[in-house]
Amino acid sequence: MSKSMGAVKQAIPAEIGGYMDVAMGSSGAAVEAVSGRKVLPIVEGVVLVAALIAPLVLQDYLTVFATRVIILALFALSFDLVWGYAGIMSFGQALFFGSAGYGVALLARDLDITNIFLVLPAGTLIGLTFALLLGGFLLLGRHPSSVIFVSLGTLTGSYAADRLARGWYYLGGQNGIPSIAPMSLGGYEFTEGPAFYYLVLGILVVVYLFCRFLVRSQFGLALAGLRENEQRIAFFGYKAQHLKAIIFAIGGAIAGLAGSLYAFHEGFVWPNMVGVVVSTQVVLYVLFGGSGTLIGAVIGTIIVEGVSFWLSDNYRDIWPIILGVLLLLVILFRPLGLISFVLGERERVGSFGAKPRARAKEKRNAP
Amino acid sequence: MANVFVAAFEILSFGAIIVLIVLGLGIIASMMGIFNFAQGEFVLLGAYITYLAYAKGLPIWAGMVAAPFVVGALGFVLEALIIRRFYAAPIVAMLGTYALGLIIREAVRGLIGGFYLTVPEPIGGSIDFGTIHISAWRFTIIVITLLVMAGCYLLLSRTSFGLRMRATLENPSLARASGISTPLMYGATFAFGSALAGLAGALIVPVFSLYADLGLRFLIQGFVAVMVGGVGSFIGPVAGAGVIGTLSAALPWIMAPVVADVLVFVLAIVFIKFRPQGLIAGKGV
Amino acid sequence: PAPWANAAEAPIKVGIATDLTGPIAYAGNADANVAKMVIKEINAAGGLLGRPLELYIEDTASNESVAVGNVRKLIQRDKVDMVLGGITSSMRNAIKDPIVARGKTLYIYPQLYEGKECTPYLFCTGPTPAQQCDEFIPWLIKNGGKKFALPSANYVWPHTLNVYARKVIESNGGEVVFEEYYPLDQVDFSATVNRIISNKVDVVFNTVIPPGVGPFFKQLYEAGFLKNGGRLACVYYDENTLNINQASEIEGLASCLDYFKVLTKENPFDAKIQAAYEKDFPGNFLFAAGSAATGTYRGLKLWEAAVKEAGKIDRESVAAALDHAKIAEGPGGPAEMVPGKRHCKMKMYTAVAKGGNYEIVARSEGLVDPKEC
Amino acid sequence: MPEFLDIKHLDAGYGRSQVLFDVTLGIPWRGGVAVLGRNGAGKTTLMKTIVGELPAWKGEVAFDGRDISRRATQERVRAGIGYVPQEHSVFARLSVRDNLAVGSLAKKDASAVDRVLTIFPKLGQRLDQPAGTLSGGERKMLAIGRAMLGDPKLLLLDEPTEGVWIGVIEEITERLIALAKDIAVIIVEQHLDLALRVADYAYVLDRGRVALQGEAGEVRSNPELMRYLAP
Amino acid sequence: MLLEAAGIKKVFGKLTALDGAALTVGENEFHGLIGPNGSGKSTLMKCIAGAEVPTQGKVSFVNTDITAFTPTERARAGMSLKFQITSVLPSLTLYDNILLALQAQSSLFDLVFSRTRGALHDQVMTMLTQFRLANRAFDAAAALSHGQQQWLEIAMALAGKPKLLLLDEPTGGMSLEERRVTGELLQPIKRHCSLVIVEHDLDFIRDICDRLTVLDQGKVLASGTVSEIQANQSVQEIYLRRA
Ligand SMILES: Nc1ncnc2c1ncn2[C@@H]1O[C@H](COP(=O)(O)OP(=O)(O)OP(=O)(O)O)[C@@H](O)[C@H]1O
Ligand SMILES: Nc1ncnc2c1ncn2[C@@H]1O[C@H](COP(=O)(O)OP(=O)(O)OP(=O)(O)O)[C@@H](O)[C@H]1O
Ligand SMILES: [Mg+2]
Ligand SMILES: [Mg+2]
Repeated sequence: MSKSMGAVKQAIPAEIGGYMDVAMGSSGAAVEAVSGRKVLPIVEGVVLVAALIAPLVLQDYLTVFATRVIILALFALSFDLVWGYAGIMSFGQALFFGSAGYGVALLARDLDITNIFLVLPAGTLIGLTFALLLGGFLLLGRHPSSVIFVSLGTLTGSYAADRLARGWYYLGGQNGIPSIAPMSLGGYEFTEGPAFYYLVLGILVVVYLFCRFLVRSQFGLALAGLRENEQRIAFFGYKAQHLKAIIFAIGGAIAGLAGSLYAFHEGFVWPNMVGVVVSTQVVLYVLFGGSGTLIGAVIGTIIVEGVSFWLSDNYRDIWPIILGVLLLLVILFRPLGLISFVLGERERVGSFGAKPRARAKEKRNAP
Repeated sequence: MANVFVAAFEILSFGAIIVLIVLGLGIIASMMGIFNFAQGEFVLLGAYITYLAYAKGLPIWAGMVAAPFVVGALGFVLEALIIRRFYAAPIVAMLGTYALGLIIREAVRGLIGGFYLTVPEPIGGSIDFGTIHISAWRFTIIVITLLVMAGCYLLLSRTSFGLRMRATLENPSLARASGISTPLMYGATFAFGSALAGLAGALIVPVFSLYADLGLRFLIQGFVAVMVGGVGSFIGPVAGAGVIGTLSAALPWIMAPVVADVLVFVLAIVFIKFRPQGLIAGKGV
Repeated sequence: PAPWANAAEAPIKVGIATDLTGPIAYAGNADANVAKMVIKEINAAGGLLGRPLELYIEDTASNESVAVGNVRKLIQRDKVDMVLGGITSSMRNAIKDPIVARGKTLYIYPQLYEGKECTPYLFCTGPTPAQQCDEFIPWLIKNGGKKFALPSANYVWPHTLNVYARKVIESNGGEVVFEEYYPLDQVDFSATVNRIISNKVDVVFNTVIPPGVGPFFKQLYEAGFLKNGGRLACVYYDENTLNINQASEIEGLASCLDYFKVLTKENPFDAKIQAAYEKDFPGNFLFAAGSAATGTYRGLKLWEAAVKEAGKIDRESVAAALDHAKIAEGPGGPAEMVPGKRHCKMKMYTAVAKGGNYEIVARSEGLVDPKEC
Repeated sequence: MPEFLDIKHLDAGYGRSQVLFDVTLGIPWRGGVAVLGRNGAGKTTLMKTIVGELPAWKGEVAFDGRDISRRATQERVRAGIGYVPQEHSVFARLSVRDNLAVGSLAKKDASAVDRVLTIFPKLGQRLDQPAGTLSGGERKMLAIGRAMLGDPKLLLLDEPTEGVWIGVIEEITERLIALAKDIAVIIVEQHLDLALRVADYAYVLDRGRVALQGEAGEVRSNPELMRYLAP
Repeated sequence: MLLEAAGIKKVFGKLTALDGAALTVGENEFHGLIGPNGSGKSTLMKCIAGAEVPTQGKVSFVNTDITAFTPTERARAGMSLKFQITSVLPSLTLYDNILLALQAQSSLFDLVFSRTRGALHDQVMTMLTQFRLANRAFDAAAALSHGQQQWLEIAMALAGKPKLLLLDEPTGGMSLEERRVTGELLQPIKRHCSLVIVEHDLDFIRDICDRLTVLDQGKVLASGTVSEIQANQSVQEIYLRRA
């Protein structure tokens, strides 16, 4: 274990050794969890339990706030899947989030469709479609596209969408679409509150498990290879670009799902929701929490949102500055995110082979 | 005829402004591999310093001269304290510089109270040719931009500074093994890029007035320009900026501005898709 | 602390949701200051219904999603009896549902805006297009000329305002040479300036907003628009925006608002509130009409009157009283709600920039009708 | 008299894993020294520690009588150590010309570049090509040429002939033999014959420890040697 | 013939790196590719594997014209390349590096539902044991020395069970003894696989190859059995020529 950590460090020039030291210097506990994934499930469990009891202990308005955070966590998950696992820097993830939001808002406004079984699939589909289109354009083609190209491509896409939404009268222009009717199921209306909370928590858990299954499978290994060196794995015979497009589309779909929930929960959509602001925000959540762990995305969202909420209450005039400083500190000293306090690099990357126990035996038997 | 002349001048002058803003961004992106999201705020600082000089009753040009030095020095310090840790991870760098930019921007917003403040130009008024009026200050900007461009080009191509800089970015450990002091090079490059941003801010503040989002306004345009021009050289981003700047000033002459606005970005991204190496492939300076 | 007649009773809670941070923080902070001033004043005079007023201020941060969260704090945690705030229309749109529909609370929107907001329990106390155009445009035609250009930022307010303005221009014998929309942050206007100059436009009725408006006016100036006798007009221009350009670049710019600071010279009540404000809040955040500060003052005072009349604080009763509330004195003069319309009649002033200050050049006869809903 | 490069009881490694254990070796002012050992023995690690890319955990590295173990790499290089790394030995995106220019940054001697080009005429035909697109052998030539341009007093070569054509290896060997008459050369090399032609003295590493050392001829004929080189 | 590359020309700007080079490899044949530095050996390998697109010429593999195939398609047709510059996936473990190579051709469904996982475990470990890397199986690949990485690369190239294995200087940085071992490891694959190998070590080549092709300045100087080549006049000349 310790050897491998050193290795990563060595791959980086000594000058920034300081940076990596911090990055790699995981706590002793994490080092123990070498081959298995021992820490992650604990963290996941703790977060889940906390999420389950939250509405019981929180005041009403905080439950509503928590619902919003859970929806955003779902959104963050979509980004983590794409960036943390496939190495595709989607700086325009809000495009899928927001367009789905607009889509369901229009359904509700113009067609009076608010049935949960119609609007959520519709939102998911919108996210998926947009991601397929944009991903197809950016990711497929003769030459593998560089990370920077994809990041600026998606950023520009979302920037352009934002401006389009602002300029397009049918979408309410700058003002967006207000007063969206609540999501419904038969006669029941999902207004914000505990019911809505448990609904989105349920969705989050299902999607989380789905993502977890996906990234721990051999497909996840292929993604890990992709992230390291796309060209190399193409030479093995992987259809690297297709894999990327697939994961990008899945990410888009999840973002779309989150976007439609968000639209109904907040009751309005507005151009920022497809734009750079929200796109950057989701990147912040994930990097803050720690990318490539799924749970890091959730934790990052909770903490960033929670801290901003608290700061804006207590340091009214200068909270953006404080938030900036906090972000900077975390990025400086925990470039792998808060999760790296408890999680070692090796466990984060994980391994995709045999079960840990078999491995340990292997290690002993090896010459 | 007169109309065409005015149009050409106006379009050119906006192109020059974008070039000026992108110069520093491009140098940092090309030479150091960092897309500096705080670059806009360096521009803002340059503008703010100029404003300060004006508000304190000093001659405006004094502020303009001071701006690049102050911002460059700040860049040097920030590089040593912060940016240095990011070279291995360009994406983390984007976020780190984003946070840095946020801090600077909000601090300046606090300082200027969120207002839009005017700073007069040292050379005001217009140059008149019969019925045609062109802005004297915009003309000055074009001239200074050309001079700065030429200066940068010479610095990077004719001195060993450029070579050291490129070697350092390319392979820092080998650069050290060749006797280059990489920390110094990183610091100097970043400071240089920041100083250019400071200068840009100082020169454009009379045109756009001072406000906290002044730099942010040009940031994405700047990134797109860098990509269109091609990362990896000095010339690339400059060419890209020229194209993007002129295009965004020229398109509104022939179509609805709202459409033109989106079109510029769409065109740019399609262009990059089919010519990923950019207008000028990353060769030489 | 003032001696309360009914000190045992819980205070009445007033919620303010406004942009304390972000690009228009200067306006939001001014609004918050005005609220503090008014509440202090009311409390000093013994509170309302014998109960003290308690102020809850939340930041909307020019970010609708943050705003909704914070507004919910006001409604659900602090359980305020009324919310006043929101500056941009998009902000009003975002927060009105959580306040009025889902939050069942009274909402007062203080900013000048495009009109057409007819949601029950939502009261508007800033000027509407009718109030800003009906007297202003004829004045412009007389003091500028008949050929208008309507360069605009591309969002709802300019679009809606222009529809109204065009109607007034044309019915007064004027002509709109062009009406054009730009992205909100466009900063290069060479094409527009060229159209204005080559079409010999007399009046530029501008709804371009910062950051574009500064470079736009500058480019116009440099192209000789003012020198050739052109007239700039801009209905959101107040004391805050005077500094965007050098005085010479906007010499003669005309604006029409419910209050200008110069009124303090002639109007003792205005002088009083202006002085009170400046005493409590010296510094950058001005008491000005364009940033909703006057609307905030007026809104709170109208609401005070309504509460007094209703004698209760529940939404229904206050709304019923607010429907026809009146105040005899406010910034720029008296104001009264138009019954059933939830908009407010007020006096309007036309002012012209001269050497970096405004001069009042015209004023409405009486209170101008908002003509909404 | 102290050695030119004096390494005493050196421990070094990566992160937490130690690779070198108590390595002691001395390099004379002139002449070649070979470092041998099987894959993973720690040869590259030793080189990196000498040049300062890796910190020494323990022990002492003295160069020209001064302790350099705390100095930054570039300072060591400026003090007269030249290094040809095993991997990533050229600036891939810089042209061949610029690579050579980096090598001669310290001095303004234009003729030095010409001398390198006469040793490796192949490079002369590739001057404007990015070094990353050179063939494997050409890259090695460039790396050696670049290090020589710095006029080092001590030259570290980590497998300089890997992937180099036999004819050129011969050329390089002769150059190195000539060079070793004036300066100190440490060579890590799998071609035993070549290494021992250049070197007068040899060290054999085994799992990070010095297992064998002695005059080149002695080491060559030591029956143990093959055991340490076999995988 | 398993592989036929004919008339391959590759031009980089002003430089013609390959000028009508040709290479044919039969079933179960070990073919050596030799020549001075810069003669175009790696370029030819890349053209065959699809890493470079030849300016002119045709490559056919198992009687199919694959000139227009992408690297992925070529790999799926049964080719596997080890680059001259090692390119393992540094932050993955050795185990995962091999596993990744092993199931490159599984369907998406198989990947997602991991049905192959258990069965592959033994293969991975055998592979690692063969190449003496088993005790490092769960270290990150970046922690290997240069020579060890070479071995890992060879193992990865072999893992996909290719019909044709292309090795570009696999023994770089290995000692004589290590080379011998590598040669021994390669011998058994002859049963199911052909091999093209670029090497500068003639003894090594002689030991394992059936036929040789000699490149010089982008052209084929000679091609034939090992003894034919050894006897060839012009080949001897270039071996005497310097640089
Ligand atoms: N970056 C690294 N992180 C951790 N361990 C490493 C790293 N690099 C090398 N090692 C380990 O250190 C030991 C020595 O490696 P080194 O590169 O010095 O060997 P070497 O003698 O140069 O071998 P070769 O002949 O293969 O180049 C090896 O066991 C290797 O696995
Ligand atoms: N992308 C490229 N651009 C320009 N020239 C190139 C490029 N790639 C290779 N070359 C040149 O083509 C020639 C052939 O290169 P190649 O790598 O095929 O040689 P090689 O026979 O493998 O040599 P070596 O034995 O040194 O590895 C070299 O002179 C090299 O400089
Ligand atoms: Mg080595
Ligand atoms: Mg080669």
